[in-house]
Amino acid sequence: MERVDANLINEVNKLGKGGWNECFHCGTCTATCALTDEGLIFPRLSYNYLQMGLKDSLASSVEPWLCYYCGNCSEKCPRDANPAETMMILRRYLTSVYDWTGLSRKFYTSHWWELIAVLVIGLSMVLLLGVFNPNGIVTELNSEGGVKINEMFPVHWVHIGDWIMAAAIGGLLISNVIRMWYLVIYKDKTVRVPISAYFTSFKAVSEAAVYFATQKRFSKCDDKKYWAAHWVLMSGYVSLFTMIVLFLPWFQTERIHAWYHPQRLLGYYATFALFYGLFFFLIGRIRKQREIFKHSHLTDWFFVVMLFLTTLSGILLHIFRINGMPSEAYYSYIIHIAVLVPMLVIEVPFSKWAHLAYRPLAKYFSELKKSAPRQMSTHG
Amino acid sequence: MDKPRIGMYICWCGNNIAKMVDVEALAEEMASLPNVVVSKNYKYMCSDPGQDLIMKDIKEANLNRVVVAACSPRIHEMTFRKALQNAGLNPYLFQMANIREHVSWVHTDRAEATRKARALIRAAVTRVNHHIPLIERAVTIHPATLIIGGGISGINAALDIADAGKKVYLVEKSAELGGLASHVVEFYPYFDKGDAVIRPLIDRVEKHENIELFLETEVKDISGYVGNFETAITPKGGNEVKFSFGNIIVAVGLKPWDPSPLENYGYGRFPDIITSWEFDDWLAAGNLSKKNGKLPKNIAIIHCVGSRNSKYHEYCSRICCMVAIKYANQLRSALPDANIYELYADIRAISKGCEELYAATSRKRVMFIMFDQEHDLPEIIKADASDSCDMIIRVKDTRIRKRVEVPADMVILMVSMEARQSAKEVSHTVGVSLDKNHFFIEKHPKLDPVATTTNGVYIVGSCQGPKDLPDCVSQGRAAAARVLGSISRGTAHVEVTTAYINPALCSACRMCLDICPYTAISFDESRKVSGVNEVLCQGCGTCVALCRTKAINIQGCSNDQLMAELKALLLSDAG
Amino acid sequence: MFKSSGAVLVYEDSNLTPIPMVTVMFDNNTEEVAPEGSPFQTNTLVIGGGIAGIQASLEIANAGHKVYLVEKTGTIGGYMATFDKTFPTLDCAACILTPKMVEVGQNPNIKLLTCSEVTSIDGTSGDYHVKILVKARYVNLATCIGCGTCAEKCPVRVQSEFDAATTMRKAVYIPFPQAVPNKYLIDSEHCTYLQAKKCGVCAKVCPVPDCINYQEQDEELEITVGNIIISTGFKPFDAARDDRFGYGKFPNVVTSLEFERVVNASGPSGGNIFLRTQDKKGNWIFQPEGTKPESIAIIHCIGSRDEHFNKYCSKVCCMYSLKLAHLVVEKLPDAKVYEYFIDIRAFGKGYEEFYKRIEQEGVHLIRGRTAKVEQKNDKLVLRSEDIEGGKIIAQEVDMVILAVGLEPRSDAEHLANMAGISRGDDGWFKELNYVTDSTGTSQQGILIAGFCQGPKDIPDTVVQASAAASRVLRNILKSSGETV
Amino acid sequence: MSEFEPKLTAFVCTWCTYAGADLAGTSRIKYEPNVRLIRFPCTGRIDFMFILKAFENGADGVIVSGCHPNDCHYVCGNFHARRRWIVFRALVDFLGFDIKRLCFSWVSAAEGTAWAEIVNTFTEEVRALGPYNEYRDMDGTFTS
Repeated sequence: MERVDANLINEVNKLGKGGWNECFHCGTCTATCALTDEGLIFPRLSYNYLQMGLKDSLASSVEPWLCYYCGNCSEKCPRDANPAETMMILRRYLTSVYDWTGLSRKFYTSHWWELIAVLVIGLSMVLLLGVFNPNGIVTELNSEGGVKINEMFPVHWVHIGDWIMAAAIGGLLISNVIRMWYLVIYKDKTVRVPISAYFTSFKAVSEAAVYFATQKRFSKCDDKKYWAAHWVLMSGYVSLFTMIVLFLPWFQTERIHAWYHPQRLLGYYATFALFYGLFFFLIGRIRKQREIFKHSHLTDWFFVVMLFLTTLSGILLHIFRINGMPSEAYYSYIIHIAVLVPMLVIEVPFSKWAHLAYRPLAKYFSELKKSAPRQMSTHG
Repeated sequence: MDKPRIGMYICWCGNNIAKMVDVEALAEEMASLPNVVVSKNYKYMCSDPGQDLIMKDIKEANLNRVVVAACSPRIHEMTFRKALQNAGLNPYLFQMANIREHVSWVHTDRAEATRKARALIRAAVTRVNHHIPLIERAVTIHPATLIIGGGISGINAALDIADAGKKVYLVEKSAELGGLASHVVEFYPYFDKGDAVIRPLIDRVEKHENIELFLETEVKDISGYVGNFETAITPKGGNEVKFSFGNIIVAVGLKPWDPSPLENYGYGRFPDIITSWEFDDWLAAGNLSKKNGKLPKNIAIIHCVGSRNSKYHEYCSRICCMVAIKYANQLRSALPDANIYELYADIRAISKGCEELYAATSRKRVMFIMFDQEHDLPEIIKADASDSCDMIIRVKDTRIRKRVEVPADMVILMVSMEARQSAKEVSHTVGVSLDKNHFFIEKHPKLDPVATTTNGVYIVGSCQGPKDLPDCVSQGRAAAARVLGSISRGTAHVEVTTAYINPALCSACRMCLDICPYTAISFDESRKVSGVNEVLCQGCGTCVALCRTKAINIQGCSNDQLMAELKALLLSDAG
Repeated sequence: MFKSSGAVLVYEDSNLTPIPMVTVMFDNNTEEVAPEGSPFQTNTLVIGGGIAGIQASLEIANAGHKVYLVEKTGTIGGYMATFDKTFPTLDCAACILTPKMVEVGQNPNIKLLTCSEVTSIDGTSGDYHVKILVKARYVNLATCIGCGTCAEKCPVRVQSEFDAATTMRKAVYIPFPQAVPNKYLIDSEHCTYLQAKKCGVCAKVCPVPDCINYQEQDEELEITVGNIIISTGFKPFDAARDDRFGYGKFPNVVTSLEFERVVNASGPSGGNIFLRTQDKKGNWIFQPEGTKPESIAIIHCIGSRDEHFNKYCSKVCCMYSLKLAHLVVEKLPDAKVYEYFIDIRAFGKGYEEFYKRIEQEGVHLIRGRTAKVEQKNDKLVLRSEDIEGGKIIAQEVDMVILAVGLEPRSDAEHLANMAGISRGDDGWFKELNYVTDSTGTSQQGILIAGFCQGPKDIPDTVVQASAAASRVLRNILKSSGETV
Repeated sequence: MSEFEPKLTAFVCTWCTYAGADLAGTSRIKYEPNVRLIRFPCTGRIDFMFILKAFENGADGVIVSGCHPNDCHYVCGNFHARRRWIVFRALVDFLGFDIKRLCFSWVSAAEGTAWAEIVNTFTEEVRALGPYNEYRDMDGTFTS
């Protein structure tokens, strides 16, 4: 039998300021939410677990990942218990719970840890590209008058670096995902998901995929704007991510393609998408008018700012390259990498961007659980 | 008495009666009955114009009997009697026929309904012929008052009466005044200090010139009737005191229930499980440490212990929720880092300021856990050596539908309130009956909550049902208002329809003496006949039916009146 | 250790302020009820003719002292008169109230001032000078026989306040059949003659000469009294303020007070529970004939226990909701009844038993207050969480009853300023001491009773009214100085 | 008469059954119109002579009803009534009186529905029994 823990609240409190005990369980939030359905009761239930400090129940609940923070529940809450923000904070909490290294928790709870981590990784990138890089600035331009970027930073070397980074990030993320599965499915004694289910329940898989691609659930929230902005941002992010990690040789070229060349179009779209999304959320967070923007955790700012710098430096790099400005290109390249790498390494496995993986998985797991035969849980 | 001249009035009650009963036709028909002088129908007889109509006719057509066919006499008999009185006619020369509750509202066939109405009205008219004027009698009210019970309700009743300059005899069973309230350290929801609130009251009672206080004393029996009661009590270590008084206020309160029967809570088995009232004493003593001297780290407060559960007490004890929430606040400020758990069923934060306190409390790291107080009570077991706590409470939270364990070093049981054993005796002494929970029964649960069916006896405070302090105080003073009212009136009306014994017929069997619930009948040895004390008699008529020689009768409800009514009722609509 | 960190700390983070001890001492005053030398008036003013005002007046009048009972509307009785039944005994409110009202009307010690408002209060305890504005009734109280001919002929139709706007009354009207005084009055705002000098038919048809007088003017009355009892009661929460439940949008979302009239035999549909239907003009109204709802939902805590509206609990809603549920079951045995609550607060004598009884009658009690009501074709859909059942439910019903909370009257502040008494954060009048003197105020000789001091059910209101009366009688007797 | 409609009379106490009948009224519960009530202060007041008189004067059935045990407004009147009732019933039964035409019940002030049911069922029963001429023929007081 699970034991209540009055101190969990204080622990979670460190991840952000939500409402804690105010909730008197009228169920308004759950009924207000457009995303709740049979078997998925949130935010009230998660809130209840948090109040009672039921660690296991929390760890095994996917609900927080299914909330997209439209903020309606917080607006309607008769006790100003702020369930929406509480769900956000629970997402941070779960991220830190899934992460076995404990770094995630460190990043969430201490700004210094995050800052230092960024600086260390960033500087090591600078050293790697700027100091230990055998070939420095190459001044002569190529036939099209573009900068010989690949002679400064040989694409295959960078590509290898990419792969290493990808492997590191992926490894960490996957290990966390496995832990998530362990907590959500394996440890939850109330349901037994048969192995076969994982493969047979294509519906679950496909839905998860669809959700990943479209965040369809988010679009169910009353205000579609957020979904749109979020989707645009995320599409730009993903396409760029795939290009630089998987298809770098095709992306980092010295040839200056015609403007309508897919490489450039894609690049431009992604950049625009990032900027659009960024400014949408940036302005929102500064204005703090809507519920969704009212409470910004430092990590949110970190992420936004770093993504902005990355994008900016990327654009500059592009401009310098095609206008044949070698040294400018050289430095912007270094800065670009020095911001990009720490952002990915920290955000993807340990922080904000982990939800890229957790959200669809949460949906997937919940589907699995639903399909699985229910164990009668008198002493669950 | 001169020949009856009957005025007969049928009420439409708007459409309530008129739509189901042909009032005009009946009015016309009744006009032809013997002795009926006036026969009218009107939209609202109970309205001022309706009553004026009657009064006018009494004067102009010099009526000496009146019948009104309208709603239930239980609603408007008084109204019309007053009207008769205002017109200078004896109010008992009046009879009502109930053609609304008993006819128009319960029947669907207009012809049938009209037929039944005719029968009832004829019966009333026939009966009223036999009515005789009855004299409203009043008794003088002795200005002193007896108050049984020196709790918060009794004290406040006593003070209001005494401050008004009237004598009060305050009898308290225990050794000190204040009752349960004096055990409370602070009152919810504003945390007034208990002493600061109760002490001054007690001091004033003790010093008050108009209050005669008897501690550790019980009232054994009371003789007399409204306005003129009498008792003899023997105060502790003193000799018998006799005194008389005009009104009685019962304020014996309730007592906390002993939760031992609830074995799942292990009260008595575990050292640090205490009842709410014990906890207040701990607070007063300023020491919250466990039996082993250590301060508790985890404190659980369990609501509805013995309340709202058909096995123990079906009713809600009303105060426990807020007291428990108050405790949580006191504990939080006393032990800033203790873990506090409230195991509740519903939070009943009903009184003024309570919901606000509940909200404020929930922001103080107090964990609320909801259980089913009827079907699935928490269970307290001993913790293992490995646990960091002494006890484990196993409870199913109804909001998450999961069983959880709650660690506890100290458990406070919010025990229900129940009637004292003495309630039964007191109820007999003052002649007020108790309900199934042994709460005193009020005259009317809504509009007369402090009076009883026995004239001059009032019940206040929690002895008529669990209450919080403000309500107890208000009730005490509400009764005071009645008492002061009757004292300043100086007299009180007594039952008019009472039994009387025809000495010529009395066979001196004396069976009526034992049967009378009010000991109103006494036997006159010298004349060898029984007689009725008209003040004590409530007119139930049990003796009338019993008397084999038909010596006893009731004025205003005599055999001939009833017989006339019966005959007319059955013969009126022959065929 | 306990004393040191004392429970006083509690106040710091809870925004509840303790009552200064001085009031406690003051409450136990042995000082004179009136300042030295000043004359002590034995007359009493009671403001508000609801059940509290009625009870207080009767207590004092029956003790043989003069009472002025000032009532804003055309009749005494207040909200209780509009209720169908009273919980938990289910006796009909009018049946137990009207005799008391009649008693007030007949009591020679009570000067009843309807259509009247207090305009100023000055003076001190024992000698208050009060100005009262007695509004013109345009119908002579003394001569009106209440025949109703005027109302029959009056062409103007106005929503009836007594029936919570579920029926129409005329511009010349009687609030309700058993009104006290049982006399008609003209609603000057709607009377075409008083507004535009047109019509005047009521005066023509009235059988009593010069009973109806359009020239009648408001009068100002000045009285001196020793004590004042304020029992102005409450006003229901305006359900439209909480837009989630579609009140005012969907015709068959009704407030509890409207429903009280619907189930009442003298209500718009003769006590039959029908859905609102459209009349010829297309207005949604309750009509004598209509379709019976097959399912009815009752939503608790509308405007109560909510940071956006009233933080406090209105105390009576749970019980009256259970009562309404019972009435529905009684009148429509086949209908399904759902109640959506947060906590069931059955606190009083016999209330818990009543709650159990309703449960056994088959009413579906669901823990989890509804979040929104929507209309899908002609059904109402409630979305709510069934907390104990652990599921989200979208319940289709024909009719929704909103158990609206009760709030201080809008003129409470004005009155408080006049009387020089204070109000709490929740807007109710502030009592002298929560525990020992819930009827006293910071002004000696000005007392509060009933709902205007804080939410209360009928018995508690009656008791508090009597308690206030006892203070008045105490003061009077004390001043008269005769003792035993 | 074509269709026989029984004449019933009910002796009820004013505190419980009369109030219960009132409640039946205020709650608009419909029942058979055959019964006419006579109000007594208490069932203890009911002299069973009245019952015989009722039949003598043309009643086809009689209901006696009062407060439930322990609810008597006059403490114990209904207990005396019950005791008398048992004796009376046995006696008239012995005398060949058709006791199916007698109905004794407890109806409290809160039992409007119960009252309606009692009236309906009893009316039905007596309707089935037909007019009680046997009794009336015993003495000549009744003529019709």
